[in-house]
Amino acid sequence: MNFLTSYIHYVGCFALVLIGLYVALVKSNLIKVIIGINLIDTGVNLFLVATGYLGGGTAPIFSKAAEQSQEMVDPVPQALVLTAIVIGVSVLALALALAIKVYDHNGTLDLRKLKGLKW
Amino acid sequence: MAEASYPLGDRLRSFLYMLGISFLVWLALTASLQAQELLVGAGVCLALSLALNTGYIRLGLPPLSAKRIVFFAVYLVVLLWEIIKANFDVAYRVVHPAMPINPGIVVIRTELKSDIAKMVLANSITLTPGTFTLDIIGDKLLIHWINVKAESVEDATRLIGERFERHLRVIFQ
Amino acid sequence: MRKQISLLLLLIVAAGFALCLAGAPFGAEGARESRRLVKDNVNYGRRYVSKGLDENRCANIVTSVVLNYRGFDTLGEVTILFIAALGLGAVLYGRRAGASPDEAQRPSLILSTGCRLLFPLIMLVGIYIFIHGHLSPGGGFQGGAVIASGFLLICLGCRKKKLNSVALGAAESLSGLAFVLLALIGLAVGGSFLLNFLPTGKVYALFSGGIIPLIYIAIGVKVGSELSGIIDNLSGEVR
Amino acid sequence: MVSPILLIAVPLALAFLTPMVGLASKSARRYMPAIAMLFNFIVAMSLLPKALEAPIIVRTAGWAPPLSIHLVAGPLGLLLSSLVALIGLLVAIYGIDYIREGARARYDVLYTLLLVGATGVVLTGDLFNLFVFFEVLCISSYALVAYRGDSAGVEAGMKYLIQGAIGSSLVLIGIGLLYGTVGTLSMADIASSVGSVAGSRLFISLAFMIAGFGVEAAIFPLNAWLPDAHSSAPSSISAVLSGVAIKAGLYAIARVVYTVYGASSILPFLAVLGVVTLLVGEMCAFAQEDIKRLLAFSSIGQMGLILFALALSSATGISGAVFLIISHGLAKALLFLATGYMIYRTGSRDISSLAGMGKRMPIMSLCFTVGAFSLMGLPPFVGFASKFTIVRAVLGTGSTFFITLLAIGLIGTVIEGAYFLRIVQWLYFKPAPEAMPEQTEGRAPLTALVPVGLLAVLIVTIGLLPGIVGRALGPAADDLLDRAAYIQHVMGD
Repeated sequence: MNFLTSYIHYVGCFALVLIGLYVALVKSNLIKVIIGINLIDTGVNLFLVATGYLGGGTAPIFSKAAEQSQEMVDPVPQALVLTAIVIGVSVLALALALAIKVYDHNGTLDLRKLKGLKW
Repeated sequence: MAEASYPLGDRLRSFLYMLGISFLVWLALTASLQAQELLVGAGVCLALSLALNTGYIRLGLPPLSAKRIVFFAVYLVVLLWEIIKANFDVAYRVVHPAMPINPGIVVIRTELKSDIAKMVLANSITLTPGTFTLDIIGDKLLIHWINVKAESVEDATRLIGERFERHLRVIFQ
Repeated sequence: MRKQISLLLLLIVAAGFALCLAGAPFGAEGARESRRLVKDNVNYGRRYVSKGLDENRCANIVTSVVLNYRGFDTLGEVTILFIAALGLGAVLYGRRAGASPDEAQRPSLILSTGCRLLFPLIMLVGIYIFIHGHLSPGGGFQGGAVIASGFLLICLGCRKKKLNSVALGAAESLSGLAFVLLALIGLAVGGSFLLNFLPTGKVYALFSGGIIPLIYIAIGVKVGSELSGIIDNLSGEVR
Repeated sequence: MVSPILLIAVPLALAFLTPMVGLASKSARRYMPAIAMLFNFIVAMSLLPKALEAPIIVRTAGWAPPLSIHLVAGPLGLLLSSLVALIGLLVAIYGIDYIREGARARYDVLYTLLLVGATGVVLTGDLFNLFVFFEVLCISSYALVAYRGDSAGVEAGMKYLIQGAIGSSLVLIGIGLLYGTVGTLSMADIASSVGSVAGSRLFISLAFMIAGFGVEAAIFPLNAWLPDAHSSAPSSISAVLSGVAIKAGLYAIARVVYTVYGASSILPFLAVLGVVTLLVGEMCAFAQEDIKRLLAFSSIGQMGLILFALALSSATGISGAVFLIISHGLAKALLFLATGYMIYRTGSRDISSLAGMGKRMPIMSLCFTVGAFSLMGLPPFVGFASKFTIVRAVLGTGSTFFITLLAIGLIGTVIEGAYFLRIVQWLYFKPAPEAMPEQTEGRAPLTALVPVGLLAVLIVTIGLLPGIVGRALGPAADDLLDRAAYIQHVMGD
């Protein structure tokens, strides 16, 4: 029980990673596989943000109005996530372009029918 | 795009409109009157308006005058009032056990000429619950109406369009 | 068969996660519980929060980390987006989208007029976001994405318009170059790549943070043009 | 003094500049990758002597190492980045005329960025930065594999992308777990503080990272993408993918295992994996009729051998591994480049279509033979020197475990000899079929002959005088093995 209460956010993002992994490994539609990869990405990004989380912490942005004494969450994972999101978007864009091209060549996105994509 | 074909006066008006609107938006975004913010904002808005000034020409924005601004303010109030009224009307129809609706598509006519005026009219009609503008074709608006009260073009125009259009005519023509 | 193997794999991964999180403290929260944050060098996040404001005069610590302490990552990240845009173009090269823009159904007047009205304002919001990246949440990537959404609106709402791909490519290249050059000036002036060589100004003012806002502007332009290029390539003919 | 960061910054700037150059002159644009790599090669070589004494630490943004991202241009890093630049330069020259169709402008930029990624991977001293450059490398190779846009290429690229993207996510999870545990990302800083952390969490993050980097390094169960990707890409890309890109994955594994974790307990496992990879790769290669697929499978085999040597954990073993990285890089680049024009000439990728090539393309065939013999490990070529070092290292460990593995691994090398000899036989001892369509555009231009010839000359020269690189191998091995020195150099005082 204690495990769940203090780690609930980690459990959530790992569940997302596992769902994504399942989708990417099992589904036979190329677009679904790409969605699966994107789910993994999202899960990992959430996980990174969660590592920097502090109970009651504010966003690491100073401003004249804000209370300066308040504790701030760790800014490093947020910076990492910014990078990771962009990387994820890039991979996604490229994957979709390739999927378009695969469809152009074969007229299908079913992995079972694509000889070059079996593994 | 045939940019050179637009008369200079139109371009200038479009430019000034864009400058004014974007600067107002900038002020709203920054919510500050510091010199640095104003300076950068003015620079950005100027650059944007210089680069994109042909974009507003085809909208058909009318020359600015005090009367138009006042009427526009009045119009906003009218619109708000119509929205509130229509909200209650639709809520009544939804809650009523018999659901007294009579949905259908009607056509209304508008005398407005410029694109922007037609768009404002169409969006005002869409914003009022119960009516929804599907498309504009020439001077006719295709409207989906939750409770069709009149099927002829004239009656529908009177019921749906006229309450907005009489203000818009002053503002945009 | 494939399903069973996949499930087995998932089980292994899940067990790994569970093992990892069980027991000892984890993450910033765990570090706080175990009071390891007291030492400055254990968790760099702590240190950036406590000293970052003085070192870069940049109110947004995340921006400070993204563009200064870990600015080199950001250079790589911008490069990756650049690669994605180029790669997309390379993969789709010579391809024509289904219907040519002329044959496509003309958008409704409401849509096209609204697009024209809103486009400059969307640009303005995007620019606002990346100019204020060092003061408020947001920055070059977010602002760039907003700008690209403006171009997406144009593609959807005014189907006849074609984006000027040469200008987009030029903006992309020049802003990338600007980033590298700004970083290299730091190397030339102070012997360190990405050095914040400009005066950092007063905290909370628009002109503060030294080169940080300048880099963010370059990134904003770059990301905006790259994402727009991606949209352009996906929606039309690729040359 | 020149800063090693220029090795990344300047090619990057040139890559950004390339589209602008293309606007001015289309033909000038083709030379941009070669210019960038020439610059890199000169700079890396000029920095190497200094790095052999002590690693050059480059700070970014003016902060001392653990605070901001830093580069560690040690002997290993600079040696590998000169290799990257050398192969990159030669392949870039080859590519000037070889690439004829497709989005030429994008090819030049992507090609440069792929090599920038590889250079960044071997030079960086920060774990997350390693990941970022790794992604630069991977994403540009996904795009380049599919560059021709034909069905096989696109599907291979898609397959590569799916597996690579999952692998990258695993790496990122590993990094996240590590950051959550130790609160820092600098490799040296992590290395200095992992000692105090419980084992299981470290093991899992290490497992994630090895699995993730292993996809790019084509270690046995994760290598399904490689044969398709390497064989469907344009030959110039196959050359850099085989010669450079997969090595970056291996380097990342080695760096993480040795420097970051100091996990010597996992090494026997890696050695077994290496030998299995070797056997699988060589056996599959033996069965291939398609020359490029054969070369791709042979790369898997060689990667297995390198991994095995890296896992020996002795100075000789690692120098042997680094030496093999160099010799395989040169030889495989040579083979793919030579194959590229042979395929243009015959219009087919079947090994049988190479019959009589020895007469029709004498220089290419000769160079191909040099590369093949080098890979087989025949003296006097460089392959022999590197494989011999590895054998010596295994015998030096005196452990029955490693010697048994080596004995199994030698079977793989024998198979390798068999199939390469078969190709050489086709090249020289089979008569050319009579009515051979003579395709004039298949004639190799000077821009192809020069790089291929240079690679062959290098293979022979280094094979005869292993001392040329031998001087750098010892420090390179120490760079990986000596954690304490690494930490001390980076963290300073």
